[in-house]
Amino acid sequence: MSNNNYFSGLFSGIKSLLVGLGVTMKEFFTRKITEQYPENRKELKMFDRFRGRLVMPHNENNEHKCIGCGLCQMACPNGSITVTTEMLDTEDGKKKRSLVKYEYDLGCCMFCELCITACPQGAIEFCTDFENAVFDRAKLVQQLNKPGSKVAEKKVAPKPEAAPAEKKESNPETPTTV
Amino acid sequence: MEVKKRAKIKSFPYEEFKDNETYEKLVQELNANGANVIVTQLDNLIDWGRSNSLWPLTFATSCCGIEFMAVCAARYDIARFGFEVTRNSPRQADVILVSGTITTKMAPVLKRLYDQMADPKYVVAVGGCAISGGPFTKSYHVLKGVDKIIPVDVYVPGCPPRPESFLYGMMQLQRKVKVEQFFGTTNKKQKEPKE
Amino acid sequence: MTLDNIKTLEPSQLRAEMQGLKAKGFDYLSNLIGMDWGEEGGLGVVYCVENTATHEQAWLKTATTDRQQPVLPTVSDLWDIANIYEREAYDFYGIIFAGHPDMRRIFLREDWVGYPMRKDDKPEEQNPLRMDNEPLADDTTQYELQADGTVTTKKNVVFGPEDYVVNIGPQHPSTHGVLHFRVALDGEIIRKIDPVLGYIHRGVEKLNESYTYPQTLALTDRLDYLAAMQSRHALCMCIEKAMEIEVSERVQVVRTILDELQRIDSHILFFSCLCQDMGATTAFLYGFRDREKILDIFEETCGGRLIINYNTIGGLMADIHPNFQKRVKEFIPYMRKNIKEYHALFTGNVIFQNRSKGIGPLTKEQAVSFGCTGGTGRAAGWANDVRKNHPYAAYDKVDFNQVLRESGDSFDRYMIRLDEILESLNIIEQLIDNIPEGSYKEKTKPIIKVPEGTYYQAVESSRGEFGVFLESKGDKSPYRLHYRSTGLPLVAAMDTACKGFKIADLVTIGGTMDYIVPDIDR
Amino acid sequence: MFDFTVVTNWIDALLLSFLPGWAATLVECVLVALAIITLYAVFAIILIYMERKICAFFQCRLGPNRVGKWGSIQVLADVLKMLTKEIIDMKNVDRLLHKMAPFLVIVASMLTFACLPWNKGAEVLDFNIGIFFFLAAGSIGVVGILLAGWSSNNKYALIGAMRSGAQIISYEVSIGLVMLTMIVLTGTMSFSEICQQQADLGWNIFRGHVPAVLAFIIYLIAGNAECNRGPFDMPEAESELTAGYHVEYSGMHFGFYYLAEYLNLFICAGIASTIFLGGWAPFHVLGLDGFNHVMDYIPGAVWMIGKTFFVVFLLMWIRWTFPRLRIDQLLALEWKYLMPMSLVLLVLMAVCVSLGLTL
Repeated sequence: MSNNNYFSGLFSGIKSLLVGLGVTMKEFFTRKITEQYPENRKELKMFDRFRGRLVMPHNENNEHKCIGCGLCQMACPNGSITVTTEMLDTEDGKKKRSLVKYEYDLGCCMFCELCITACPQGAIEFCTDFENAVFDRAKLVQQLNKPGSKVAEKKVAPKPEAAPAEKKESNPETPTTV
Repeated sequence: MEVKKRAKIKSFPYEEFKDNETYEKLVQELNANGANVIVTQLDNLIDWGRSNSLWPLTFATSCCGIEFMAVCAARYDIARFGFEVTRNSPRQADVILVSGTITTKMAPVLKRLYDQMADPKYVVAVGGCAISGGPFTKSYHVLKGVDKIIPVDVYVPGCPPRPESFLYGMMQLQRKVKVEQFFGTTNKKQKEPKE
Repeated sequence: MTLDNIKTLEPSQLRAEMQGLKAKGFDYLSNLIGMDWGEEGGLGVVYCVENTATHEQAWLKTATTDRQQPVLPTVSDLWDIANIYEREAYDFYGIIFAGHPDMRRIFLREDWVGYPMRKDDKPEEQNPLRMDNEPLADDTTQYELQADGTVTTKKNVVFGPEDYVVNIGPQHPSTHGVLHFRVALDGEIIRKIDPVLGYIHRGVEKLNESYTYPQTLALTDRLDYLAAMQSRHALCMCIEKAMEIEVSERVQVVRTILDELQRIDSHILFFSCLCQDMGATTAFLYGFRDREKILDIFEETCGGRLIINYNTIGGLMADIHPNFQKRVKEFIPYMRKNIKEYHALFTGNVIFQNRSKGIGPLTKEQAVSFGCTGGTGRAAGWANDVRKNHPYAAYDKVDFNQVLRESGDSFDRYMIRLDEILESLNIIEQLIDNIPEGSYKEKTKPIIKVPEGTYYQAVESSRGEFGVFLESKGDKSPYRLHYRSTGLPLVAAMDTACKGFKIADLVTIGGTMDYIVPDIDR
Repeated sequence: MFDFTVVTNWIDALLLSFLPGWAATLVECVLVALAIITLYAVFAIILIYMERKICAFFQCRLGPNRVGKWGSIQVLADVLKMLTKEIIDMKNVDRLLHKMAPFLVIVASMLTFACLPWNKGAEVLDFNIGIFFFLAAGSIGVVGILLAGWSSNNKYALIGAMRSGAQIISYEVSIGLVMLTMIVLTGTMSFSEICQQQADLGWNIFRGHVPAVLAFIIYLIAGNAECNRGPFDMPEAESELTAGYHVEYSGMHFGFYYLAEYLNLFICAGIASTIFLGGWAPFHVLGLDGFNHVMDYIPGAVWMIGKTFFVVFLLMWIRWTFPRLRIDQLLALEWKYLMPMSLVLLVLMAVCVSLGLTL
């Protein structure tokens, strides 16, 4: 190494270090970008497309839209959804499927939205709640239909964004593997 | 039975925490034998120290690890809780955040890491993979939940959980640490995994 | 791309044909895919070789019906990368490659029973969870096929008794996940690296065979989570082409923009992690600060930060969010400004320069032979950008440069990534104001069945060529769905790149190679 | 300037009034030891808190702010936790050495800590070869590190310890030479006299002008390397060696290393302020008597601690900006740049002093 190199290398090196120091010093005085959770819980709002956990919306009469067809269960890649149904006799003597229990394992869910796209009724959706940590594994298996709830009687048109256009209005009597 | 100790977390009301039933049960178990006043005070002090100084082990196998990095980074800044001192040596860490899929090949390694940690040690299963195998439950090479090999204190679901969920999970863990007894049974605990 | 002209060869003809192709300039082995065609088709391998000058591809396949001891000739002496690909095929299918110097398992434990990807194998029954420490042999077996058809074996040494072997990984902060290097050291100098993979092998390819097509999509996000958009884009494109679905212009453009955002995201993370590994923690946080902006864009439109779940067969899950264009337009100048900060803080730093220039160089020949695509290959001067060579989506409509460098050392690999961020910003800038109107999703049947055939689609993911190889028998699940990992060749090249350098350089080289372990192990 | 000997003499007289001479000395020793240990712990806690906050601010985030106001008692929580954490006994380690190593490190750092002159008349260890003693005591620390690496029976620890040995021994050369340079200027090795001189004649960094400023910079670099702090944190080098020589230590044993790291930083900065920035000597400007008078009202201890924290801040700024060096570059930096330069400085300073060119 020539002497020239030795000194020019030294000075350019020192200069580069000083430039770096300048950058960090500037940053030292800029406003910090930290968002303070949980202090900001009141203001904190997730993006509405954020997938926090699966819910089944109920209306004020404790009614949901799930007819227990089990398409979501079939669509789920790793079995996070278990739909239990029973056959009931309706007034006009026909058999009708009715939802007993809609179990959803949050600890297994991969948030792929296949269940929601598969649902012909728009009965399930993702909410933006993210505070889900628990102490007990069993608590992650949630029952989505509230106790005593029943399916909404009136045929509700599926919500446009929840059920994609190409899904035909599927027949509730379609036999499923449930 | 009256709950003797109930952890307070700054800026987060007790009632708004999830899974308070399990928590109350846990508190009752820990307080079943009772304790005298001085010991309780000392316990409170030590628990306060421990709960505010949970140094995580840098352990990440997949996607959740990236989110963990995001939690450590400027926007979410886990340092606010005092947890930013991530230790690379299991001997010096207090909590192992199992973030990511644990395969059957990795399982003995994880167990060894857990064994290498000094008591008191805590485990947080982060994300679907660590809780139950998540997206890969049906795979031949994936452990279906780390609670099969090591005891888990807190489960943080998500795939991957967003940074706030991480912080929420850490606060749940803080609550758990805050009710432990140093002068009781739990210091040198050798918790057994389920099954 | 439909592969209707795969050339079928007898195992005995294979070597001559391959040598001929290699001589003709097909110097890049992009795929070597183990296959199980059942009792009749036998166990075999599909090869894809590419000519790096003309970008012409040749597809070949060979098979043997002997399921007890399937032996095929090796090509590991022709292409360096074949070494590790053949070990993968051995691991999953039990195909023995005669003449291969190192026939060990690569992903599964050495005491694993059976070959999980064979259609008749029951991996879970034979392999209960083993909690004892994993055996790691210091020697390996080489199989030779004799003229009379018998197979002889020979022992090769991986590490001798005189080697000072340090295990770096599987739990180590700078391996970027659970990667395990067994490193033979001479003082601080690296003599040999033996990568042990599979600590995050999740059996994605096997899972795919039991999943329906929409379900397989979900797993691509989790392979290389910093190329989630691109991987999923590749699979969607592959299925769409197989089913002859034409997606709208709008979808093409949106996919392109999101792919590029994902690339920026990945490169920022690359920068951050490299800084972290080299001890500049502050630069790490600056990178993450900027990355959050992209994640916000992703989350608002797609609903996920890391696992994005946006592309779907026939289009997109949902239309772009109304704020999307605004946010992206804010991001472009912001990022350009911050790149300058990165350069001032880290690139120019004399310590970094000394630690990266001339460290871990890969020549162009080595890069091609190891199949190191992406930034690593381009740093060595290999123009391997799939976006240029085999354009897809809206890439033929935009004007961008393929960033190339000469020396292929760590510094070049680093600079390539930072320059690509700027290129990606250019691409996005050209497209963001011109998103055409149209439907965001084509109509598809409720149950998706891909017509019988073999298909391949490659995209330029964040760290190289990500390929999807799909063989369908016309069912609703794929018969075989193989992903060309972008990271596996990079890990394979680590030994060559690191030899003679120091342990501290291993961190630099590993960092600049930019591999993601779940993508390697799949 | 307030002379702290007033206090010490008063205590001495008080004790002698009802105790025999040997007992009084004993009590005084205990008192001093307690004071030193308390100060040691307090400064360690302050420094750790300071580092965490400063590093956060450089990194555009907030740092600890949930434990106590502004996170001020965060480190107390850490200490409490560390004290109640299990100390793991391992198989196949050299028990005695393994347990002894952290104590060696902490003893070395306490001995050097005791060398710092806090105020006029408030020096704990003060004798005519003070600097010499400081260098010697400081070198015990490296033994602790080497033993830790050797006894842990861990390859990472061993490599870390080897690096550390090479690094600390090399950098001691320039530290020694730089200190020698300053001794040429001051003509004494006693810390108290060095400080007194600076109070009378002006700070050494001004008196010695060019060679002193350069010596100061070299001292900062070499001192930083002595403390094993970034960008010279090779022995720990998180991303390469997980935690380096203390990879197998847990609980309070690890805590000792952790404390010693920060205290060494403080000591390094403290010595820098003593030798170059005047120690407890206030800032005086020649000719501005009013100003000088006001400066004199600020107690010496405040000056000393203030200067030390200023240097600490400089070192933290450096640490949180630069990437880590590689071991060979580190040694090249020492032997090719710092050592020759400090030799030149030594000669330069000798010439300046003999020709009377100092201010």
